[in-house]
Amino acid sequence: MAKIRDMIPAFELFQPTTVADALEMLDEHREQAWVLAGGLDSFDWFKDRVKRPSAVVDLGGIEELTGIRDVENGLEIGSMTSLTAIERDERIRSAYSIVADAAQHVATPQIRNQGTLGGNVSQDTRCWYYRSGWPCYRAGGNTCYAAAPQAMNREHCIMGRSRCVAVNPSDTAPALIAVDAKMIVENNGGPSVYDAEDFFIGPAIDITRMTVMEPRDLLTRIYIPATWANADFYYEKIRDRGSWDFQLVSVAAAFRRSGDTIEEARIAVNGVAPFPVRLDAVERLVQGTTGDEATANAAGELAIQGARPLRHNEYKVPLMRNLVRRAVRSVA
Amino acid sequence: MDQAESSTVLEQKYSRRTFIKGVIATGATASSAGYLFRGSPLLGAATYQTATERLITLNVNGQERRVDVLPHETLAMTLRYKLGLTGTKLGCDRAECGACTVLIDGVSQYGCSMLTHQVRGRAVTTIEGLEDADTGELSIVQQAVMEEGGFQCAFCAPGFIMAMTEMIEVNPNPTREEARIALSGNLCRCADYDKILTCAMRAAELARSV
Amino acid sequence: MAERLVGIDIAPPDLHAKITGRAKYAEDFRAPGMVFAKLLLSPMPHARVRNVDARRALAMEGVIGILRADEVPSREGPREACLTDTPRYEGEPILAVAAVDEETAAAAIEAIEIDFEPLPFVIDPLESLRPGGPNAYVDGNQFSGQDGWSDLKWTDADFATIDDGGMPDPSCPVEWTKGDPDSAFAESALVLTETIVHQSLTHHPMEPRSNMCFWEGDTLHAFVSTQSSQQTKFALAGALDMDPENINLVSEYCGGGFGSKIAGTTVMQIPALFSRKINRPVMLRITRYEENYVGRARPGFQTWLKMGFLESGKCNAIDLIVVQESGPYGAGDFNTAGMIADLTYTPQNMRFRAVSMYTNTPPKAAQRGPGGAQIISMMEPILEKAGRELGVDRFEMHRMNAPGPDVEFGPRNATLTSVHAVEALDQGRELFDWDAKLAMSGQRNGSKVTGIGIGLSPYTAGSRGRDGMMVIRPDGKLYVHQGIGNLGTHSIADTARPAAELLGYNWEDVEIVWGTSSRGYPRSTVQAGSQTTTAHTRANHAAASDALRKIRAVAAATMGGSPSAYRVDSGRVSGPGGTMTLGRIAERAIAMGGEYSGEVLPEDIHAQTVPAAQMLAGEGLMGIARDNYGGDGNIYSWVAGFAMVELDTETGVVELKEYVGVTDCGTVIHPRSLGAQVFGGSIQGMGMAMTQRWVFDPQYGVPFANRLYTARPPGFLDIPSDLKWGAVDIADPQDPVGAKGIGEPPVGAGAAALTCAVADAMGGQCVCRTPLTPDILLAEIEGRPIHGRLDQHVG
Amino acid sequence: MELWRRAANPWGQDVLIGVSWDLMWAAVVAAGLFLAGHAVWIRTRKEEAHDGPTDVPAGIPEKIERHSFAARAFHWVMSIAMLLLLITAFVPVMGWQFNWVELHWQAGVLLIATVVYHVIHSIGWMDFWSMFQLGVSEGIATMKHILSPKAPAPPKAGKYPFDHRMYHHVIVVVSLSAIITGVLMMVRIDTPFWTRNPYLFSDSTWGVMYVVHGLSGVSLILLVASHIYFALRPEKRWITWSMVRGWIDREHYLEHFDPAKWVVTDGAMKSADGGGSGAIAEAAPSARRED
Repeated sequence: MAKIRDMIPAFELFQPTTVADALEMLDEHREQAWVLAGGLDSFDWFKDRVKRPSAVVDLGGIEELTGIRDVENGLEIGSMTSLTAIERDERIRSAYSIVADAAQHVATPQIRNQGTLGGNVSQDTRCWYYRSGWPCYRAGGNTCYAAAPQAMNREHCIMGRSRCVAVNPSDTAPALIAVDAKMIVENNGGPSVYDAEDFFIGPAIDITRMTVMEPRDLLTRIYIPATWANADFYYEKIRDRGSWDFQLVSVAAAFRRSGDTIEEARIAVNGVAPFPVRLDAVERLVQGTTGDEATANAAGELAIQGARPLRHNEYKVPLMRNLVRRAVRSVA
Repeated sequence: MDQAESSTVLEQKYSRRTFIKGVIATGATASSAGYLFRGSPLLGAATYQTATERLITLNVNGQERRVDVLPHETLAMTLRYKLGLTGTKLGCDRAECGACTVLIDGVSQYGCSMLTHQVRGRAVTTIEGLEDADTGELSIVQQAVMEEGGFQCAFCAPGFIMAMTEMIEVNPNPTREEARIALSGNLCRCADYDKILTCAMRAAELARSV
Repeated sequence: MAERLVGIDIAPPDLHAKITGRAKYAEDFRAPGMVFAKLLLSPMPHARVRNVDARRALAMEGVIGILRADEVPSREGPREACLTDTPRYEGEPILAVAAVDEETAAAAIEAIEIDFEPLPFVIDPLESLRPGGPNAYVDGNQFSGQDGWSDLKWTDADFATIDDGGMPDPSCPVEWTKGDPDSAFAESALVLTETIVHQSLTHHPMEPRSNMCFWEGDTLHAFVSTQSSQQTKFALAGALDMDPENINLVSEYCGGGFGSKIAGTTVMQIPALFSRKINRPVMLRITRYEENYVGRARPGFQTWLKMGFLESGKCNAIDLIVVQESGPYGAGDFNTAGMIADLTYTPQNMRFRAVSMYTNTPPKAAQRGPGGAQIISMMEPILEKAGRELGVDRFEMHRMNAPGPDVEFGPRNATLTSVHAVEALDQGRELFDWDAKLAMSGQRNGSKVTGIGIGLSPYTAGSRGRDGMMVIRPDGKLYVHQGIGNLGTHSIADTARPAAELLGYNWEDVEIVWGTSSRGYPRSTVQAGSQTTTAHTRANHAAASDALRKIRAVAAATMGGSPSAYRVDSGRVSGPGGTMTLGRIAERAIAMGGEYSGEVLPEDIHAQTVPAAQMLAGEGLMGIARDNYGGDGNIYSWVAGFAMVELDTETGVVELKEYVGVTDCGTVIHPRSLGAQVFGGSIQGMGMAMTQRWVFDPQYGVPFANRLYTARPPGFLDIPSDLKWGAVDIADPQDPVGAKGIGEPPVGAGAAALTCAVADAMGGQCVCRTPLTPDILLAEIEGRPIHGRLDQHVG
Repeated sequence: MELWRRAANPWGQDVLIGVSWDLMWAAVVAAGLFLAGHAVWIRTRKEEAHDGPTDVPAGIPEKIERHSFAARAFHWVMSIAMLLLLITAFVPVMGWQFNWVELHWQAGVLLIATVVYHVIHSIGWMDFWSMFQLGVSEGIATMKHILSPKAPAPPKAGKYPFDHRMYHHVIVVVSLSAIITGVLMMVRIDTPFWTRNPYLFSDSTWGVMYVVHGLSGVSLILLVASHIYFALRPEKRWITWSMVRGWIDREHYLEHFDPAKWVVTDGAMKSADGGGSGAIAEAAPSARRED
C-alpha cells in the first residue's frame, strides 16, 4: 500500500466528561480505543497513518483530571494538567522545582500549553524506524532495524535493551522518579498505584508498550509525596537544539541532606534505555558522602557499568557518566 | 447495519452519558465548504458513526461560526478550508514549526495539532482577529512589527504574532531572554530571529505604555 | 526636496498584508470546483514501476482522475520529470490522483496497487566510486550530453590510500591547475592535509511548494510558490511546451526558497497538467513530509584538502579534491567550491579536482551560497589551524590571505568589480573586539571552554540586469513593474528605490507592481544567487533614466525650453517653462504617444518584455530600458563573521554567545533589511554547521530526518544572544547604484565562524565534519570518534 | 483464523513475517483435544488379550538395557532444551512477558549440541539402522490394530516399535527444520559469536524462514505434548522409566519385543558401561533381514 502521510484517518471521537465514562468507553473499544490527552504524540501517529484506532477518547473535557491539589502529605496532579500549569505552579516551583524544571524542558511553549503531564509520561518512543511504520519487534514484526550493524541509532539506547533498542522520550519521567512520585492508574476494576519507576516498563516485559498501562487503563493522577519536598534537586537535559528536541540524555536527581552529608538520594536518567533508569547503586554509593569530586566520579563510572552502546551512540556512555557526575557534584 | 440504525444504537448506548447532544450526521453529504473532507462513506473501510455531533458552533475571532466538522479534523484545516481563514499557515502540520499558532482562550497552541472538536465552547483567535474589526486598527503587536519592519518571507509571521500576543499578556515586561523563550515554539527559516525579537520587545514596550 | 530613498529603513509595502493574514501564498488560493491532488511517492530509492492497478482507486466515489508519468513531459538522461516510472530516490512522485477532497485522494492513493522492481542504489557517493560499487543509474554514474552514460570508478589503490586515511590521487571529470602546486608545497613551511565531510541538508523553506492551477480556455492560471516571477512563467511554459503568453502566473508571496524554488518547482507542472486533463482546478498541497522529498537539499561534500603555507602564514598552495553528493539530478556546487577556495585564500598555486556523483537521495539544488558556504565552513578552520601551528595571529591569517582588488581566481582567472574583504575584516575586528576576545579564548569556566573564530565568506552577488519597466500614470504615481519574485528579501521594493530616488519620488507615491504576471513584467533575472539587488537596481535605474529623459522631453515639448533644463522632484517637473505634476506629464505622454507612452519600444529590450510593454502602452509615461551599464569582472560580496562560543566539554554542547557579521556589499540600500540578511544567512550557516542533517538508513536507502524536528533547522534558542552587524558601505564602482547582493555570503561566514570557534574551544582540534552536534564533539573530546572519517549522511 | 502474519516491509512490499499466533493457539487446542480424546478413547477400548510369550529364549537377563547412560543423558538434556525453546517461544506470545530471546537461542544452541552428539553417537555406538527400518507391514498392522481392537495385534517389534520410529522421524524432520531456520535466524541477533546481520537474506526469504520455523514450533507443541502425554500414561510408564533407569524388565521385554529382532543376551547391563553396544550390534543384521 502506498504510503500517505499527514492525513488523519477517520475515527470516532468520544468526549467524555467523567473518568467513569472514559473508562467505560475504553472498556468498550479495548484495542481499538486510543486515549487522547494533549495529543502531540497521538497526532503524529495518526498523521503517519501508522496507528489507526477506530475510537478516540478525548480526555480534554474531564475536569476532574485537571489541576494541582494539595493532599495529605503531598501534591496530587491531575494527569491532564498542562505542562505550562506545572511549570508555573508556585507550590511545585518551590517544593518540587525539579518537576517544574523538567516540564519547562519539554519541546516548546505551545506544546507545553497543550501537552499534559499524563501524556508526557505515557508517550511512545521516538525510534524513527518504529515511527516510520516499519515492521519491527515493537510493531509486531520480527526484527529490530535500529540495532542492525549499519543502522542509524544515534538516539537509541545503551542499556536495558531487549530486542528493541528504543528509548523513552519523556522529560518529566526522570524527575517524577526522583521525587518518588506515584502514578495512579485506573480501569473499570478500580485504581492501582505504581511507583514512578515501576510505571515505565522495558521491552523485556512488554515490547509493545512503554508503560504498565494496558488498553483499558487510564492514568488519572500523579501523586508527589512530601517526603522529597524541598530536597536538593538537579535536572539537566542534553539535546541538539534549544527547543523541540527530545533528550539525548537527561538526568534528574534529588538529594536529602543533613548538614553536608547526603542522607538519601534518588537519581534517574532518561534517554539511555527503553525506560527511565533509576540508579539504585549510585544512590547507595553517594549516601553518606558529601557529593565530593571523588564520589561524583565514582558515581559516574558506576552509572555506566554494563552499558552496551550501538554503532552510533557510544557518546551516550560518557554523556551519561558526566551528567551523573554533575548531578552528584551539584550537592557539594 | 446501516448508518442511521447504527447512529440510533450509539445514541441509545451513550445517552446516559454526559455528551453534548446534537445532530449526528448520518448521510454522506459533504460540507458545502468541504474542500478537504467529506462524508464518511468515502473513507475506506472505516465508516464509523461519530459519537460527537458534526455540526458545531465555533467562536472564532469573536464571531459564532456554524460549521460541519469531522471528528478527525484539525483546527488548522477547519480554519483554512472551511472558514476561509488562510492567515493561519501550515508549515509542517506536525507541531514542529509554529506557523499555525492560534490562541485558544488566549493561550497559544498549534492549530495543526488539535481537533476542531476540542475547541468547542472556547474562544479561538487567529491572525485575522487581531485587527480591530470596526476600525481596522492594528493590534499592538502588529503595530510593533510594522514599526520594526519585521519578517522576511513572513510565512511564519502569523504564528509568531500570535505567540507575541500571548507573551505580552503573560509577561508584559520581558527581558530579551524571556522573550526568546516565549517565542521559541516558532520557527523562522529566514532566521530573522533578531528582528523578530526586536519586534516582540517593541510590542511589550507599546503594551506597557497603553 | 524629495526624501532620500537609498540607505534608510522603509517597511516593505507588503508588510501589512503579511502580518494581518491577508497575504496570499499559493496554498491560500481557492477556485470554484477545485479538487485536490495527492502524490504517490516511491517507497524505494531506485526502482522501476512494473505495474500499476488503479482500478479500485478510480472506482472510489469522489475520485476524479489519475495522472501518470507517461502523460507528463520527460527528458533523456539524468533529468527530472514531475512524475516518473523509474524513481531515483525514495519519495519521488510516481503518479497523482485527484479527488473532490484531499482525504479521498489519499484513500485512493492507498488503494492503488503498484508493483516495483527494486534496482541497485547508492546513498554514499564514495560507494559508487569504489570498484564494483553500485550506481545511482542503471547505465552508469556519469553522464555527458555528448557521450551519454559512463561508469567512473576509482582504483583499488586510491581506496587503499583513502582507507588508510590518506589523500588519493584520482583523475576526476573536473580538473584544473594553476601555478605549480607540487613545487609550491615543497616550499611551504607548513603543509596540512585533511579529510573533511560536509553534510547534505534540506532547504526546508517555511512554505512547502504547494501549487494550484486551472485553465480558462487556452490560458493557464498557475498559483505557485516561486522565488522568481517572470522567469518562472517562462520556465513553466517551457516545461509544458506552451506559449508563455497563455500563462497567468500568480506568485504574490513566497514563503522562502533559499535556492530551492528559483524558477518555480518541478511539481508545479503536476496541477497544471492535471487540471488540463480533468478540466477542474487542481490544488496540490505539498505537506512538510513531501517537501522533504520534492523540496531540494544542499549537496554534501567529501573532501581531501592539502593546504601549504609560508612561514608568514600566507597560503601558497592548495590541492583540493571534492566528491559531491549530487542526488539523482545533479548540482553544480563543487565548481563554485573550487573557485571560492582560490578566491578566498589566493594561493597562486592550486590544483582542483572534483567529481559530481549521482546518488539515490532527494534532489539537490543551490542552497544559499551553494558550494561556497560548504567550502568556507570546511576550510576556514584549517586556515586557523595553520595560524596556530605557525604562531601567526588568526585574524592576521584571514586578513593576509584575503584578496585585494587585483585578485584573479579560478581556472580562467576571473576578476572582481570590487572587493573590500579586508575592510570588512577590520571593521569586524573592532565591532567584535577581537583582541579582548582573544584573551578569553581557551578560558575554562568549570567544564565550559570559550572559543572564538572568524569566517570570511565571499559569494557572487550580482549580475547585469535585463530590462526595467515602469509607468508614470495620470494619477501621478510611479508604477514599477517588478518581474523579480517576492521571497521575503524585500528586494521587490528595495530595487525600485534608487529608480524612484532618481525620479525624485516620495516613497508613498511609488507603487510596486508584482505577483501576477498578467499585470506585465519585464524580462528579469531569476531571483537567485544574490543577483537581484545588483541586476534590478541597475535595470530599474536604466528604466528610470529613460523615464527621466522622457519626462524632460515631454515637459520641454509642453512648456518649452530645453529638456535638460528641467528637474524632477516630489512628483513635479520644473524648468524654464514652469512646473507640471508628473500626473499631467503622464497625460501628455499618452497624448504624445510613440516612445513616451510605450507605443514604440526600444529595440534592444528582450523579446519577453515586449508583450508586457505592449499591454501597458498608452497608460502613462513609460520608462523602459535594457541595463546597458556594462562593467568588467564578477560581482562578489563578502561577509566577515566573528563568533564566540562556549563548549561544554562534559556534554559536547556548544552555546553561541556572540556573533558579529560585517559585510562588503557595496552601497547599503535598506540597512535593516541588510542586517536581517546578514543575520539570517549567518544563522542558516550556523544551523548548517551545528544542527541540520539528512540521515539515511543504508540498508533501505530511506531517509529519516524527514521531519523538522529530526532535520533540526535552528530555532530561537539556537542563535547567539548577542548579534551585531556592520557594513563597509563602499559603492561598487561599476554600477550606477553601487549595490551588491547579500543573500549568499553570510551563510559561509556564519558557518565558518562557528566551525572555527568550536575548533578553538577544542584547543585547536578540527573535527573536520559537520554538523558539530553534541554527540560528535563529545566523542571527539573522549578521543573515540563515532563515525568513519568519510561517512556521509550520519548523525 | 489467520495462517500467516504479513507486513509491509520498509519498501512497502508485502512480506511474510511469520506464522499467525492463531496457529499456536490452534496447536494448543488440538493437542488438548487429542490428549483428552485419546484418554477417553483408550478407556473405552477393550484390548484383546495378548498371547503370552510362547518361547522364551535362553539367557534373557532380569534387567535388559534399553537406553545407555549416554543415550539417556542425551534425551533428557535435549528435552530440557526443547521445553525451554517452546516455553521461551510461546509463553511470551501467550502473555507472560520476559526476556526470552537470549534464553531461546541459548536453548537452541544446547539443542543443536545434543542433536550433533546424538547423530554421532547413534551412528558410531548405537543401533543406527534399527531406527531406520521401514517396517511397512508392521505399520499397516499397527494402524489396523489401533483402528480396531479386533484386528490382530501387530507383530512384536524390534528395539524401536513402529510408533516410536515414526515419532522419531517426524521429530527429526520438524526439529531439523526448526534448527536450520533457527541457526540462520541467529544471524539476526547479537550473540557472542558474530555481529547480527538482519539483512543476510531478503525480507521475503526471511519471511519464509520465519514461517518454517514457526510451523515447526507449532508442530512441536503438538508433538511434545503428545510425547509427554504418552510418557505419563500408565500403560507406557515402563518405557518412561527405562529412559530414567536405562533398563526394562524381562516381562516387558518379552511382552512387547520380538527377541529375534531385538536380540538381548546376558550381560547387557554390564555392557552399558561400554556404551551398550554388544547386544545392539548383533541385533542389527537381523533387523535388516526383517525388511
